Amino acid sequence: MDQFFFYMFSAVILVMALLCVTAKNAVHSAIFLIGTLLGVAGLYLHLGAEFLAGVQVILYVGGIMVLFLFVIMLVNIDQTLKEAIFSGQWKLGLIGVALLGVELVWFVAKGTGLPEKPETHAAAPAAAQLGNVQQVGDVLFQSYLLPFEIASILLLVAMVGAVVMAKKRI
Amino acid sequence: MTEAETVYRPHPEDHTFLDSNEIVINMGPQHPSTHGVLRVVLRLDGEKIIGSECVIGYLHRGVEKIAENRTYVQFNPYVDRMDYAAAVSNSLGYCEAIEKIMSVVAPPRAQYVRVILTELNRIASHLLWLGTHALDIGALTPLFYCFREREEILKIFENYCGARLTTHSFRIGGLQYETYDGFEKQVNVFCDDFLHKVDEYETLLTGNRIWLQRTKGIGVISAEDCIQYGVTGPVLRGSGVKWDIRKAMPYCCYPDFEFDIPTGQNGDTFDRYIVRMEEMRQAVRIIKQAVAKIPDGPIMAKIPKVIKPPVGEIYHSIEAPKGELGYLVVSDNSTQPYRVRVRPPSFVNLSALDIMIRGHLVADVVAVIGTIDIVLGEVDR
Amino acid sequence: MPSTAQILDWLTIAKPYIIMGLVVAVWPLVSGYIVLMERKVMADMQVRLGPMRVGPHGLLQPIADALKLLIKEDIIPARVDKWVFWFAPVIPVLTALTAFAVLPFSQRYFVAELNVGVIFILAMTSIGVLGIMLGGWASNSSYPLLGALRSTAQLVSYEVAMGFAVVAAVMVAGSLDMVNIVKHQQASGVWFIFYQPIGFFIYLVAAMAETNRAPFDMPEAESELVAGFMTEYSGFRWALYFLAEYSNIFVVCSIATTLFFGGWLRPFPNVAWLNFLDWAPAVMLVGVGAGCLYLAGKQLSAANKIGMGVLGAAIIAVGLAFGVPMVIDYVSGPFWFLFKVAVMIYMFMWARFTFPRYRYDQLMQLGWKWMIPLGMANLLVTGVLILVKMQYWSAK
Amino acid sequence: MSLFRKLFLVDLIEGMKVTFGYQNPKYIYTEQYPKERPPVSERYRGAPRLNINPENGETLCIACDLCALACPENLIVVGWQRGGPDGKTGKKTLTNFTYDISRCMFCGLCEDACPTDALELTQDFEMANYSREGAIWDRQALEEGPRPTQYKE
Repeated sequence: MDQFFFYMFSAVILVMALLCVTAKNAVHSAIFLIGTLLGVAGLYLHLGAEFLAGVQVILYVGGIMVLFLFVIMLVNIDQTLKEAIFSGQWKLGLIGVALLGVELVWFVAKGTGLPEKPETHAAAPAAAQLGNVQQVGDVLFQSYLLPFEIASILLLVAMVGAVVMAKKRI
Repeated sequence: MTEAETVYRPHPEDHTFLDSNEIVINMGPQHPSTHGVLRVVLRLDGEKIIGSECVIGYLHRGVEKIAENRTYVQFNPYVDRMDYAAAVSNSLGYCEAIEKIMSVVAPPRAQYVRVILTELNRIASHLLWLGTHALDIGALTPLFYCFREREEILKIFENYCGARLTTHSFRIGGLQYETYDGFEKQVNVFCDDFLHKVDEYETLLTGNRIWLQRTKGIGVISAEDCIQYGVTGPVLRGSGVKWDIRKAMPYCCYPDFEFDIPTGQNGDTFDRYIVRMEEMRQAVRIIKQAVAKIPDGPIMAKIPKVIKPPVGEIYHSIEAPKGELGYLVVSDNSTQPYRVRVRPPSFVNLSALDIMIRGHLVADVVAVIGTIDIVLGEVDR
Repeated sequence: MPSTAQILDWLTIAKPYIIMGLVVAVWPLVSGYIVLMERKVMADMQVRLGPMRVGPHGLLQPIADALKLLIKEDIIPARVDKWVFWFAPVIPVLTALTAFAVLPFSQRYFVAELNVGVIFILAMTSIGVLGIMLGGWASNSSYPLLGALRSTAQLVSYEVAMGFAVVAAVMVAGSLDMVNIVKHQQASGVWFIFYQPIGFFIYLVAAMAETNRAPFDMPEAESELVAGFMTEYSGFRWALYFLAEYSNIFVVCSIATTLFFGGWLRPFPNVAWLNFLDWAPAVMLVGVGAGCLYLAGKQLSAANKIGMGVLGAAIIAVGLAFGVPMVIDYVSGPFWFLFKVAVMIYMFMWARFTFPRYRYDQLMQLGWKWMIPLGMANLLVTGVLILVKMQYWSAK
Repeated sequence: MSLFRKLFLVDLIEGMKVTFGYQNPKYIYTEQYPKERPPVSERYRGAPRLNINPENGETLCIACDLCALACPENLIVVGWQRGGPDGKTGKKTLTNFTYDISRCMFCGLCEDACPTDALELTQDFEMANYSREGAIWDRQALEEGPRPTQYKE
């Protein structure tokens, strides 16, 4: 059952991602990107990280993608449909991807097998009792407090910058 | 393709990849809040209005041309159908214009009944305006309260002359119908009830913060602009000009009554709203005085069976609920007018729409259209 | 032959699925009746009668409406984006129904007890807006596009305020689990609205905005944008949007009930001398049934008289059944939950029929300049108070 | 607006009080039209009717054509012939009378013009018809008046 869900979500993510880059219509691209993000959220759920899954959906799908669509919807679609979506080097890119794929397959086939499951699972029952949210909170506000604050300042700077760039007169 | 479309269609070369600046939308002729078949071509930046143009004529019936092919008496029912929300006022203006050209004066009793009905009609017209205006701004309920009161007025009309909307209540030279039994009582009962109802509307709207936000500072037009555009009626008074034809150029028996002319200061939607609300109260005041003083006597002046006014032309205007309603009648001493030209208040007021909505949002367009109080039957004629 | 224990075992496993199936099967009908309720409330406030023709007192109107919408011609306008146009209405219905999974109708009846239930619901409602946006965009028409743009901006700004309000309540409870939140209220003996009046106010406003209800119904403001994002939709797809809207209303009202009004608990659950309130469901239902019988006498036709009479009798019978002490325990939870939700929905309608509509930019201002700062302040004060309380208790 | 009103949403609550109060069923103003026909006033100008003398069953119309002349829409056609039924008297007699209610605006001018009270706009207001031809009433229809299908539950 676990395996089934894992492969299902993976397939969804891969197919959606592929469609996202190949779709000509920008809005369709965005829809497929949403599909990808939902697939990732599904994977989180499958891993037992409900909180992360919920936040993933709220932030990425409900927030960021909605804003994406907000902008894209105003774009003149007729024009974009006429333009080529891939630049001239797409053949080169394809060759690169093919090489990478061969390499991966080779490593999987010839390698010494997948890494052992990490031993952190021993701590899992205790964590489960605490609940996901507490875990995330503990990690975020104790172990990684400084990076967290730095990240938030970074976001603030980015936001101020965007406002300054967009507004002629504040 | 009409002119408006050619004017506001963006140039094809302006269509760049990320052209998200301008949208042209057609508001109307089938838009729910253009009060009929008005079409406004709006040029939008996001939701902000950069320009607008009214396209009218969807309800054109050639009323003025019809007048040239009807006798004076026969044309009377047609004027009801211009501003169908205020048919009685239209009829009053037309009848008085013809009486003026014939040098006939309606008897006093007829004049008093005319004033009562016209002021009732003013209330009915303002109620229709209030209901739809509130509906445009999103208040669903006042419409039904307004229509309930309007219904009472229409019942009075129905009792008096047998029709509710396009009443054909007055005739050249006076009245066709004598008042019915209990006319005064019914009018008085309505007036007493109605003042409480106006307070109720004000509770629902005037104090409401959303209403204030939606109307204050919206669709501002200065007194100078009003005069430049020829705007009349509550829109003009909302901008602070104390101009009311009932006082400025009295007609009928209006000099007999005491009433105030409410005015606003800022010329925004809220002021026009307040002016109309106060006008309803003043109308009640006039009606009460008229009912108290109504004289006995004949209701029809002595006029010939076949009306053939002497050669000449006359302009007579009255204060209709929406503004100055004028009739220019040219007579060539035949049974049919040579030319009738109507100055409809809605049409003239509508011309100021563009300067009132520029820079506002789409939501304000409906508020402003509502506050001008147009009736498309009158705009297009 | 399986033993009784086995059957019970199966039932426990099957219970969530049964509830889920029930919700999905019955919900469209229930939302139809919410529409009828809205129309009747609207009519009452507007001195009208409302639907009266189909069935006794217009009670079969939702069914007639649903049938009409189902058999209507399916119009897909030319030059729309067919696929997006086709599936856009499905998204909000899907998400709204998914959100039902974590609603605790009582301590017994819920589909899933998720430890991040609140987050889950917020996530689902935030996906729902995509349906509105995509539907508006796919219509390839100006008014729907404007409606879609408005709804996006509206959602993004009110989601934040709503989040703050919800988080404040969650902080008091110390759990994101819907069931636990109610249990916590039971333990403390007070509904959270008394702890969080400002939080509730913010939540109420944000919820109205989030579900596109007047005075915040920008995306479909019929006097401005014709029908907003739904302008080009008709028939069954249009019905789906409506289903989604009313489902969303139910969901947000359920959250409010759970977070602020003690979910399935009766008023003052811990006050013993108010135990007679346990009989309230029975009394209320009998009252409603009596009302139906009274109305039956006023119906104009015989068929309607009989129909109304039967309905009244049935409601009275159910009410009497609710009075049996053994049954009370099972039904009082769902009854109080649904009752509170109904009162909340009534509040929504009441506001809709009283207030004018905000303008789009004023809505944004209200959201960003008032609701969000207020929510943050509320959160701060709540946090400080909780800290103080924890210090006080630990010192003791 | 004072701070108190603003802070405690007094303006909004006052409005809500008004709408709440109106939920009392006694304020309901609508009529259930086909079930209950609304009364119309005595002077109501509705469907036209050609009156007949109740004593001898003859029409009151003297075929003077005044109504047709008065009508702004020219929708009345009066058919007449010289001489009575016996063809000997010199009186005008009515042969046919058509009235096109699809064009009528119910202004009442014909009624005013009629010297004998033969043509009258009555209180009937149910004049719907399935065809345009059905809206042109001949003498028989005018004398009998409209016969709408009554609403039945």
